[in-house]
Amino acid sequence: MIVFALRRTLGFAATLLLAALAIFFLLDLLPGDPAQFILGISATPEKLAVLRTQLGLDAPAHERFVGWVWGMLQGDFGTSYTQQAPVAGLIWERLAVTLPLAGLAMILSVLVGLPLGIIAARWRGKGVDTSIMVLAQMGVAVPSFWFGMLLTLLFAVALRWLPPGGFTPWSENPLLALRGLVLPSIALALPQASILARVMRTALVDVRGQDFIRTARAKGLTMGEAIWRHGVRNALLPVLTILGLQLAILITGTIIVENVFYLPGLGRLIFTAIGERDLVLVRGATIILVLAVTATMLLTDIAYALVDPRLRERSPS
Amino acid sequence: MTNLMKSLGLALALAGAMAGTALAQPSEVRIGVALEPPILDPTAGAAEAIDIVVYQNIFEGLTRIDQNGEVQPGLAREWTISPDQLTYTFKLAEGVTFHDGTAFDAEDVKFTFERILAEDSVNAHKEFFTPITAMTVIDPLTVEMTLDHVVGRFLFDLGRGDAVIVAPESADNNANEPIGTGPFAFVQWNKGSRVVLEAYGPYWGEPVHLSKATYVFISDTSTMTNALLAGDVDGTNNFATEALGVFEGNPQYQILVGTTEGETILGTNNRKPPFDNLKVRQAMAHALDRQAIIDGATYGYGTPIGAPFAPHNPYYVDLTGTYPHDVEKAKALLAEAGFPDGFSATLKLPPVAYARLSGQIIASQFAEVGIKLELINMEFAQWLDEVYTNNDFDLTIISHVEPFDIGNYANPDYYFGYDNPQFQALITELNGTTDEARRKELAVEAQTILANDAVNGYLFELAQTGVWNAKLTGMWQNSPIEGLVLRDIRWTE
Amino acid sequence: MSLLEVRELSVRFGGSEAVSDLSFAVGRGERFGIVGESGSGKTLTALAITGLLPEGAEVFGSIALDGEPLPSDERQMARLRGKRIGLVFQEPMTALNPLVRIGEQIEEAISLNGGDEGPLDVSRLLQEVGLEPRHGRRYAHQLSGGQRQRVMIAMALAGQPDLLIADEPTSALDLVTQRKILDLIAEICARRGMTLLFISHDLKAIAALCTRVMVMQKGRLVELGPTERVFRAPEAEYTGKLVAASRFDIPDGARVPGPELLKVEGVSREFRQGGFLPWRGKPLRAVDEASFSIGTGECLALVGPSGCGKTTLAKIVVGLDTASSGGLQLEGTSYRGRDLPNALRRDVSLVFQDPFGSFNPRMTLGRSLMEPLRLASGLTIAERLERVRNAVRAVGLDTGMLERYPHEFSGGQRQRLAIARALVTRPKLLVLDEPVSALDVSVRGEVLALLARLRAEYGLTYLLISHDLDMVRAMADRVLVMEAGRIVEQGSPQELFAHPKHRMTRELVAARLPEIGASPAKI
Amino acid sequence: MRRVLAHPSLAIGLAATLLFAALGLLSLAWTPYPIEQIVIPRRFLGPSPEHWLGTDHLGRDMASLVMSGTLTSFVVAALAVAIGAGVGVPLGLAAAAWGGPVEWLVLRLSDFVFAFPAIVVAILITTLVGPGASNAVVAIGIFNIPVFARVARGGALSVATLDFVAAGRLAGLGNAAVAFQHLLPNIMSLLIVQGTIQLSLGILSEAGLSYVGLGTQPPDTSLGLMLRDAQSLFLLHPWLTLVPGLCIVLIVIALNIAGDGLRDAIDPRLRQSETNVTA
Repeated sequence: MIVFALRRTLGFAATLLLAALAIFFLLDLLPGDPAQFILGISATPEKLAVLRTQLGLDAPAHERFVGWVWGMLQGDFGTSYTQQAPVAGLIWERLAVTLPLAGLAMILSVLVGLPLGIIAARWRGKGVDTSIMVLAQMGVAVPSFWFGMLLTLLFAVALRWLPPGGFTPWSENPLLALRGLVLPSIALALPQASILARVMRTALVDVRGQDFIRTARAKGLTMGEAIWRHGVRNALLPVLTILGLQLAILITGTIIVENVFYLPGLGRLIFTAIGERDLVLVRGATIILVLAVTATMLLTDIAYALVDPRLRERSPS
Repeated sequence: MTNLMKSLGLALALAGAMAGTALAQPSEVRIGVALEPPILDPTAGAAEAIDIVVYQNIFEGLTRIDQNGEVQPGLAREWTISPDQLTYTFKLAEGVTFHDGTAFDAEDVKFTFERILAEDSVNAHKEFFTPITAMTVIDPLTVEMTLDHVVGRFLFDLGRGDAVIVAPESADNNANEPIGTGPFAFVQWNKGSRVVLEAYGPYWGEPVHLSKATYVFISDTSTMTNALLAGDVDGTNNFATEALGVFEGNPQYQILVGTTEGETILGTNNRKPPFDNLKVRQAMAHALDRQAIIDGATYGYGTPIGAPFAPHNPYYVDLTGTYPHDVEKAKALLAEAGFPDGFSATLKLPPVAYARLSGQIIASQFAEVGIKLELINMEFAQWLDEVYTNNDFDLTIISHVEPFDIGNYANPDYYFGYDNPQFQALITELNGTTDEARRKELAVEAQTILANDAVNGYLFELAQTGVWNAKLTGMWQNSPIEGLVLRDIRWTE
Repeated sequence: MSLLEVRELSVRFGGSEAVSDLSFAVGRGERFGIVGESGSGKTLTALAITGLLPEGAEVFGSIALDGEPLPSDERQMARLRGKRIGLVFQEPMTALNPLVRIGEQIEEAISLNGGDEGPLDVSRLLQEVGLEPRHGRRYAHQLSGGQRQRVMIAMALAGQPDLLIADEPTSALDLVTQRKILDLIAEICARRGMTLLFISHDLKAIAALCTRVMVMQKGRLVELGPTERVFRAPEAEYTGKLVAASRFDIPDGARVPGPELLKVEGVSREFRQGGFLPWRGKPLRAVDEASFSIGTGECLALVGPSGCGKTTLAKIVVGLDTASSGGLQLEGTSYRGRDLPNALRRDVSLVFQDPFGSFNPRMTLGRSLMEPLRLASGLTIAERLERVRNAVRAVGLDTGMLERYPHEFSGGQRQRLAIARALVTRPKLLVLDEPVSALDVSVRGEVLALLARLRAEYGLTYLLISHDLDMVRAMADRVLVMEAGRIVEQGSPQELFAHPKHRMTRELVAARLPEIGASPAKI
Repeated sequence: MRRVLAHPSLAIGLAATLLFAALGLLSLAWTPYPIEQIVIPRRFLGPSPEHWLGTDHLGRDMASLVMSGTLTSFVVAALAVAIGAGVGVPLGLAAAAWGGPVEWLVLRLSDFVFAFPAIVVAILITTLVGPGASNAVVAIGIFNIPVFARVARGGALSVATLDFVAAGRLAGLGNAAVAFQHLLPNIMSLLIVQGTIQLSLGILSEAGLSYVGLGTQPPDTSLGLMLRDAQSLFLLHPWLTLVPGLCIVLIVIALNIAGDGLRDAIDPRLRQSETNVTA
């Protein structure tokens, strides 16, 4: 097991390094720079020059890259050009919104998606199965921001049960903060729950045909008992892979929902920071996102190996 | 069909608003604004969003601009100007303290202006204050400034956000923890979400009515609509015109329509052919149908302008008649200029709703006279880089929101590149005189030259369409200066 | 009174009838065999008896156990199945739950069904089927095919069943393991006095194990009676055909081999076991210092249990793999495996074991057969087409097949086409990897006869890989016995079968099932 | 053709998808009104005989906008799938055929692209290539590459162990020839099914990108852009968001149903493709 974990961690580190390189040099290609943005309409060549040196924009690229990576290893992500505040602090504030949002959406999609998938598989071909599958089709097809709008209109504006958006920091009032995340996480969870339901149903239907289920029935179990004792665990393997991927998609995909519910998430931070050419902030936020996603994928792989002994020794793909 | 929908909107709003007001304490207000400021120090950044939060709320200048654009006494209670109009002596208010308790006196004023004029200063309008050659502290409550030449609008410029008085002890971290002398003190800033201010107890001036004010940052129009309807936000100073219909005729809300200093123009690159040819510019002016653009882009809110000057300004003269909408005349002029079957050009648009919408409308209007426009939408930083700094553009649409910025046309390096010595001389004379009658005469002459030269396509003055809770009063109808002054705002019930 | 009584049993899948009104009875303690080719419905009959038919199957007729009809309620049927009937299936690779340790799976069988007759525990069951308690802690993928089949038997025995149904328990195993499993089943049934229902397509296994046999064809009962009588003097013409097909006629005298064609000197092949860290674990030597040579026109057989390295050696000979040490010489040119030059690749070709995997389903047979001709660069298109047509005719098939796709042909036809593809470059050496073991008994004889004819006609040299000694005795001039990568003995088939010297050879010879029709030697 | 009709879901899905595609193509030749024609006085009209689907906030005819919008959405999604498959499939095949370091690199690359936030890439391309549908195509295309690479690799690995591949190598075929002559034809059905899924996701991503202002830019139009423009008028003119919104939902459902039907029609065993897409 250790060799397996070691191999995957090495892959993880390689992906991160690749990401750091790509982010840094790709972002450098962007035309325009933070100095211009800060001075805006009143920019004059001398003022631009002064500001650029102040912000350290004119050092050669490779030097800045090494400085950036070395700083990151010590937890210092540099200071934001436009907001003149430590990038690490800014990102941490925003992560406190994006991660719980992604987490809540994940939990919701599991609590809704998996049971629906199991029910659909249990009554395969019956009415409940087809209706769940049609719902799942709809769930995947609805654009998330449109769905978010409908949710806000119903629950926030008309029924006044939930806030239409905005976010009160956890430190100030955790309950309000949580209430603020309910609608956005539902909007995010809908497509993911639909995918989960379909994958769970397919996995369970396929497992019915496996030989070891027939052996279990031969041992004296009914079909239902055989599936419950042997089938479900095997069916969870493909579901586990999808879960890992979905969490990754959720983390990077919250930007649109953050916009609809005006949540101060990491996605929107990156979006506005790029607009302001605040590249040191964009770099920091993006590498954190990449870190979060690759860490999720690493954990999924390890979890997969824990569940499936076949992966432990054989050199994993 | 639509009135059914409107009543639905109404019903929703009614349900929303009733419950909404009960929650908010009478002395608190939550204001929705579209853009979040990058920093909170108005002396170190040009963005309008900074002044919206801090100007005359947290920070104050020597003078103060009121809602009609007039100069009023600020921290300087009164002042005397020397006969040669080169020396200003200011008597400062007594018992004024900064929010961190430190005292305010002439030294702070001297420090503020030295900081603006310093070598590494990043002040957005340093050039307005370069004429100051000497600052002398006569006593803790009197300070004297001498200029090297007469500046007609000096007192107005002292009232801008860029010239607010800061203390040496707190100046450096005003970006994130602003310390000023204003009626409201800074509480906290949750980046990406909101800024909270509260009334500053020991404020030297008249006390304000509000105990707490929160700015909530919502960039998306539909989300702002929901926030207003749900009572999550009590009002906004500038709401997107296309969605105003939701609040029209709704007793829970009031719509404040006013003017701004935003002259919206079709920026034309005068250096680049064919735009260096006057006939071509005249043809384009004739091709523009201003009223159709206003109806389409801002749903009828906004006043047509014939020259780059704000209609609410006393010096304004209506020159919209110079080149009336006339397709045939436009075609004729194009033919005379050597473009019988028109030409094609690019129209680079910054990411603001009025620009994107009017861009499309102008493209279809120009198409009628044979000018084929290719629309290129770009981000603000990219617009600044390509259009504003490198002048790599044919046409663009932008609104100049700074007060009295007709002087830009006297700067040949400005992005649209207009170089008319006669006009430049006129502007220098205008800046040099303080006599009202003479200034008005010169201003009118300046506007006429620009109108006739059709330097740019003058479209309309951006209107300010605020949507507020009906029970709120004291909000400024117009915005003659960048900012959202909270001083007079209070709940009526 | 018979333990199991089946009357007019029919099984239908949406219209088509897979089993049609089958009636037979199995007495207590009897060993009853069902024989038939694939698709004859024998497995479906077993599944019908135990109520494990796949979804969508309709069952007619009646089945009674100890006189009482099988319960219709699923739960009662499941409990009865677990307690009274033991089941062993064909495919050991997928029959066990991959995520649960073996011991736990057996424990589950015990807790479900055992418990009333004294303390039955996992280790005793494992011992009974010839495994050690430490195997209990392993997972399914850590055991060999034979070991997994033993675990299946242990599970079947957990409930002390009266009836053991074994459906093709050994067809996926190599000869030696096959014989051990059959012996184990026979010994357990005798010791426990259990009734056995043995299903297979291998007549010799049925003859060795069963007292009565039922022959099935396309879902119908063709013949039923005592095994010895049915195989010695079959009444049904179909049974006769099956009996003839499963006996190989021994050829006349061996031919004198021509000059040396292939020489293999000290070839070894090592596989690194350690995962990522190279120094972990000693390398596994799949082939260990193998040396031999083949004369032109000779048919040399490489025999040994699965995993002895014969296939790896074959891959090196044809150039699909490379030796870690040692070298080979083909017609004087030396090479070490993949570095076999293209000019020489024309002279060597390989026929695979599984006919269903040897052709690209998306290519017409014509194109597949043309592929090896890339090596014969000199030929024009017309000449190539002619070569392909000749090869197809040589294997006794009509050239019309070239435009069609592989899935339209039976296993036997595909294996003939595979041989045609191997002939198309007019090779000198033909390596045959288990050429007939995947085919139905009736078809095997034809393919072997074809191979013998081609060898005589074209003077081909064969390197035959197999674990089936009877087939080897019918085909090969000389035999090499391999064990754990090393060649342990060699000689003519007759010598080795008469008096095998090495332990491995003795085991192989002993594992051969007695010929049917001859004296009924029961094991 | 007989096989297609045998699978109802494939028939319905395919028919609906083709209908929408045809609608889009027709917009190239004819639309009830020219798309760019802005007539402010006739805006916000409800559906009427002259304007079947009413008019939008600039007075443009909604029916014409929907037709050309559907075309843009389809073209963007299709090109993005083409990029994804064009680059992803060869990578996947190479990973399966060569294995070892090549496989390792392909996997790391696909991990990396997958982890990169889509929005950052989209913005980067907007500023480099310039905004518009082309930007959306490249941004979504890049994100299809790892999906196709993994699907191709997964499928190819299961085929690579079969004997006819060894036969190919025996005949002297190199890795590349084996990959394209033997592996690729046998995973085509897997790729086609994945293609339909990515096509439907592409249409949704285009809508998302347009919503944040990075997708199609006026004067062209796409369903996503129409949705965004109408968003702020939701309460005043909900009809303006219902039309494009429903179109997107219907097209995506049609594509998904066609995808499922295709999978069952071609190769029932492929149903696992939904799970091994992430092998």
